[in-house]
Amino acid sequence: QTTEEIKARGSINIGMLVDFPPFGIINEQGNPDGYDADVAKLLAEDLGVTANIVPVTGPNRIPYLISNQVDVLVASLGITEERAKQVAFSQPYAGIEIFVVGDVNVGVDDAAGLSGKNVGVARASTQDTAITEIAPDDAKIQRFDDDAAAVQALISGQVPLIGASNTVIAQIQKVAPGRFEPKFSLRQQSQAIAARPGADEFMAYINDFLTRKKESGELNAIHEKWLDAPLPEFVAKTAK
Amino acid sequence: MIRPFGINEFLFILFAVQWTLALSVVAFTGGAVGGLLIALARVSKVAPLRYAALGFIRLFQGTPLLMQLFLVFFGLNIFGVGINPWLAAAIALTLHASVFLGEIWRGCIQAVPVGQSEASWALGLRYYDRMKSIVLPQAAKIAVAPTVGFLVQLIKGTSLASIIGFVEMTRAGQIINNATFDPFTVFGLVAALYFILCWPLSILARRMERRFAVATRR
Amino acid sequence: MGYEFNFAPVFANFDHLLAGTWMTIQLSFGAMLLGTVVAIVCAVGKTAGPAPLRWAVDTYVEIIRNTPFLIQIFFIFFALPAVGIRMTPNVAALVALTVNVGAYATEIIRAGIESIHRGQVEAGIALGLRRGQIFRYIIMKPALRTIYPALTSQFIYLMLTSSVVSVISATDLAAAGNDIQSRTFAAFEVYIVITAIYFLLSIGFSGLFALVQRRAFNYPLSR
Amino acid sequence: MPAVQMEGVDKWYDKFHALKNIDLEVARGEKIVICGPSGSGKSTLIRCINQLESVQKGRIFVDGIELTAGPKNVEQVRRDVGMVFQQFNLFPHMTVLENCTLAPVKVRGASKAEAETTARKYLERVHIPEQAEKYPAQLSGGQQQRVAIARALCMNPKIMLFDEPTSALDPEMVKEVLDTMIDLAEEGMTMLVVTHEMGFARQVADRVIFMDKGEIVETGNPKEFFANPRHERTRNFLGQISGH
Amino acid sequence: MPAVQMEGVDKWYDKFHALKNIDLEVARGEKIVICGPSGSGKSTLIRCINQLESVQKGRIFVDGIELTAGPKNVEQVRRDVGMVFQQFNLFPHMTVLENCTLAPVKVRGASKAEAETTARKYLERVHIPEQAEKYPAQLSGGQQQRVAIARALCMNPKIMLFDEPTSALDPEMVKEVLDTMIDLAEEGMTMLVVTHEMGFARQVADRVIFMDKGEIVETGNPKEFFANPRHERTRNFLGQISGH
Ligand SMILES: Nc1ncnc2c1ncn2[C@@H]1O[C@H](COP(=O)(O)OP(=O)(O)OP(=O)(O)O)[C@@H](O)[C@H]1O
Ligand SMILES: Nc1ncnc2c1ncn2[C@@H]1O[C@H](COP(=O)(O)OP(=O)(O)OP(=O)(O)O)[C@@H](O)[C@H]1O
Ligand SMILES: [Mg+2]
Ligand SMILES: [Mg+2]
Repeated sequence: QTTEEIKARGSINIGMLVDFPPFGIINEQGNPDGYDADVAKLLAEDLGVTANIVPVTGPNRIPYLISNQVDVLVASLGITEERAKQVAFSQPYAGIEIFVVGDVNVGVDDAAGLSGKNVGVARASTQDTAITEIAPDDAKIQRFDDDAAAVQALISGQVPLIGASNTVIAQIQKVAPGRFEPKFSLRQQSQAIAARPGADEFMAYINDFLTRKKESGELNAIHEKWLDAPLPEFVAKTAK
Repeated sequence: MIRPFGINEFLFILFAVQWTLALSVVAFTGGAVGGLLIALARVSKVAPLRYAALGFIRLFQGTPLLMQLFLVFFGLNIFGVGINPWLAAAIALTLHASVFLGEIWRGCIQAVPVGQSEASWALGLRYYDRMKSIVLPQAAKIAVAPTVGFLVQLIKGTSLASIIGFVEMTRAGQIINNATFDPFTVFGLVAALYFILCWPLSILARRMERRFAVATRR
Repeated sequence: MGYEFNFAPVFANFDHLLAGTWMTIQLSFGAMLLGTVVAIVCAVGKTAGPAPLRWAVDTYVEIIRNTPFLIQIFFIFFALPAVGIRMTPNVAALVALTVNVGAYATEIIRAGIESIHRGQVEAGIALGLRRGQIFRYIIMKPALRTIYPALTSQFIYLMLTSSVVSVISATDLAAAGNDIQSRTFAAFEVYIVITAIYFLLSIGFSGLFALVQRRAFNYPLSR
Repeated sequence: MPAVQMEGVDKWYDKFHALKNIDLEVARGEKIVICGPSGSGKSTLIRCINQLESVQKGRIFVDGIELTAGPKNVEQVRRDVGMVFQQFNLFPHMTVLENCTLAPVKVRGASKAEAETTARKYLERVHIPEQAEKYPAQLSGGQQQRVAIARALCMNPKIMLFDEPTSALDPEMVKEVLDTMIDLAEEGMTMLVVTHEMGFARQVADRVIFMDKGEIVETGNPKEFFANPRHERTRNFLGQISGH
Repeated sequence: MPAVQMEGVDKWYDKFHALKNIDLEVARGEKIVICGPSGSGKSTLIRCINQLESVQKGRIFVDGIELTAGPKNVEQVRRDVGMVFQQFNLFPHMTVLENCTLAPVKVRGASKAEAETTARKYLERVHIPEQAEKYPAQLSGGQQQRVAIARALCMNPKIMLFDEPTSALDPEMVKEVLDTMIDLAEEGMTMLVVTHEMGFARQVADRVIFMDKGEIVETGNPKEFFANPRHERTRNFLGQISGH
């Protein structure tokens, strides 16, 4: 995969989530939208090609990429070591902080407190990886297909705790004010644009693109638009 | 970012019906062709053809449609056969529908009395004319009811195509649910839409079955 | 395309897959037995019950048969807690599968009951047997024999349908596959292996059904 | 006390008037043959005696018990009335022995051993003791019908009803079933038999009843009935039968 | 050259030896009636002549063409051999006329108009020209069987095979079909007829063949065959038929 090929083709296939607000959503007109969508469009514009956005899901986004269905993922993909074996990551373009969230009546304030408890997560998400890593052996991790299902399990009382990002927590607070609270932070998670391994020239281009957009403040503006906050510190700094 | 379930959300799900329908049409068309071939192979005089068809049926009736879709879509791409979701869905759903329709239709062909084939042989009719003019027209009458019945199964089955990126009704519901966190409205609506689509077909199938049962009892 | 198949991570987690397989077997088997019981009760209700019961059975059967299983399981897991019925994911999966197969099997078993010649029932009545006894001793076995092929293929279909229960975090074979896949990213290898396992399961179940048929329905039929 | 007594019985199937004001008394030990054209109500008549059909008017007594008075009596009476059908109606999933022991065990509460002893006794009497372990499908039509007779006898009935017991049989099997019925008649069983086997009627019937259009048109002892039918309709009917 | 010639033909259904060393020569224009008990192989024998059943041993020639030599010959022969079945086997979804024209058009390549003319001619000959536009289900059994005969004749066969053409008919319809067959015989058609209608055999058969257990037991002209059967088995069989 090279920049030249994409330019020659005149369009780029970009995989993004559409069920991960506010990063990826379907807007009222029924089109993909959100932070990721704006970044994707910016990237296409920078390449001088049209953006062809392909909706993907959490569990199948990597298969989409490595089976050539898309050229690149702007899909809120958290950078992890395991994933780095499968795909090539750019420098961070977004970041979230993920927490263990739970019922206000459940007393948990660290990983050890998860012992014997059921914890819901979205399968194959960053939360999944993080909680699997730190949870004691006797914690029971229940994996749902997406964040909405995990949140629904929490709200309907099927699980007392879930792993969720700060953006999801904001939504939980809106749906069920006062019933749930963040218990403790799991980690700050940087998200990156991903391409197939080996496409070094293309990846160099993407990194350069992000550096330019961070410096120009354009990326920050998009972030403000969707998350009502500037790019987090750990994302805003530019890599080489 | 979370928003209430409103008219736009309703319309988004409603419009997704077109993909459910489109997938169903593709699956049914492909399945009709494949099913006919499989049914003919199953009643063939050529033993290897019969066994091949049987093996094919065992394989595709013995594995989940979900896995078939996944393997066709991602698998073929891995082997460098570029394939778009439409083609992948068409292939997987066609295979799925072919084996089920094939078995249904085989039963219908075998329900045509042997005497009909024997009379055709005795008149010197060859395979093509025998099938086209004698056996299939009679089998078709029997086949209508169970075929419509299977169509209901197929329509519901297309919901699995969401795994390869189709935003049909079920997936549309999931997406809207992620934006509204109002699962009962969303999935209630989705269920109602499927019901509206499928129920008339179910009733039609049952009516025809009954009519046929009455017609053959005498 | 240079994708290199690597089955090592799949086999490294094989115990996990086996646990999922065992759960799929339990779910399928449990739903078959419970679903058959539900279906027999509903089929009897529909053929011999009072009008409101017949109506209720009809409604149940029609709703289940005309909506996708995915939606049904979602309701059972997420909506029932609102009315105080809370189940673990695996139990909810079992209930959803039972409710689903129960509706299909109701129609099948009803057809079986109706296929029994009226004279059989009359012979039972003439011998002084009561309604329940007639059903239990005279109708049931020949009816089940008639519809056994339809019923068992519905069961195989049920087993394959159970691959959807992972959406409510039940720990069946498909869920085990998804978990391994999300940890190792060996998506194709995982799917190939679990597809093969499903295939073996359906062959196994078919064999079992054939065995049961030979044992349970071994009486001869007149031509 | 008569074995069966019908007083002014009327029966409708929806609008169709199937039995019209039937009066009939059957003494104990009496053998009655009922004949008549198809659709005349013969089956309906005998099916009313064990309430396979309920009647809308009139009263029916069996062995002094009023059938038409309530469901409790019906249960009681059914145990005492054996019935043999045209189509045998054996239970295909049970062996001959199981066919014969089911009702005694489940209805009379007999032990399995007792019931089997009785069953074997009656199978002997209908001359097929060696078929006890077979399934109905493995027997000829004549053998099946004799099993059906034995099955009814196992309940020790006081009255036996037969609805065209030989008309579904191949000709060579009719005789063996009729012989069994003749044996039974000679032992003094009360019997009502719908049949067109006029040889049988001549040999065993105490009375022959001719029905047409839901009515009992004529009744008499077989001798005068055959030699000298009083009614036009009876004559026509007998003409057809013998020409057959 | 004989119309049909069978030399040392043996046929097995799996293990079951259905035809045993059959030798038979049928001259042109000859009419042969085949009879024998059920299961004796009569149907099997005539079904071999148009290869609805294939044989394992021996040779069969029809009009000089060796059937057993390959599939090409089979196709050729089937056109020249008409067959009428016990169950008529008319095509229920086609009118009488369509039933009669299908094969001439598809197999002989006749034009539709030609085929219809021929069909109407033969329907006339079997005395039902007015039924041409009806469907089989609208006809009586006897009419259906005559359509089946006309359908076969439309292919201009050199030989006609009949497998119990009247045994599925109500008695009052048997005669009309037999009359049609007698007409045909008088016109000189070569015919092999499996039937138990001994009156027909007496009237038209040149030879009567008696089969039992897969063998041709006896063959002779009808007169001596009925008056003077040589074999015990034949005598028994004829006794049963006439007693029937
Ligand atoms: N369940 C039913 N519903 C409506 N009509 C019925 C029913 N059973 C019998 N009939 C009608 O009642 C009349 C008497 O029937 P029944 O069976 O008693 O006649 P039958 O004398 O036994 O005749 P057959 O010799 O044909 O057995 C017939 O006209 C029949 O059509
Ligand atoms: N397809 C078959 N498979 C196995 N056995 C067969 C088959 N067809 C016929 N038979 C057996 O071959 C024997 C001869 O059959 P065939 O039909 O020729 O007898 P038939 O003389 O025509 O008798 P019928 O008078 O009953 O028609 C019978 O015993 C029959 O059971
Ligand atoms: Mg009757
Ligand atoms: Mg025959």
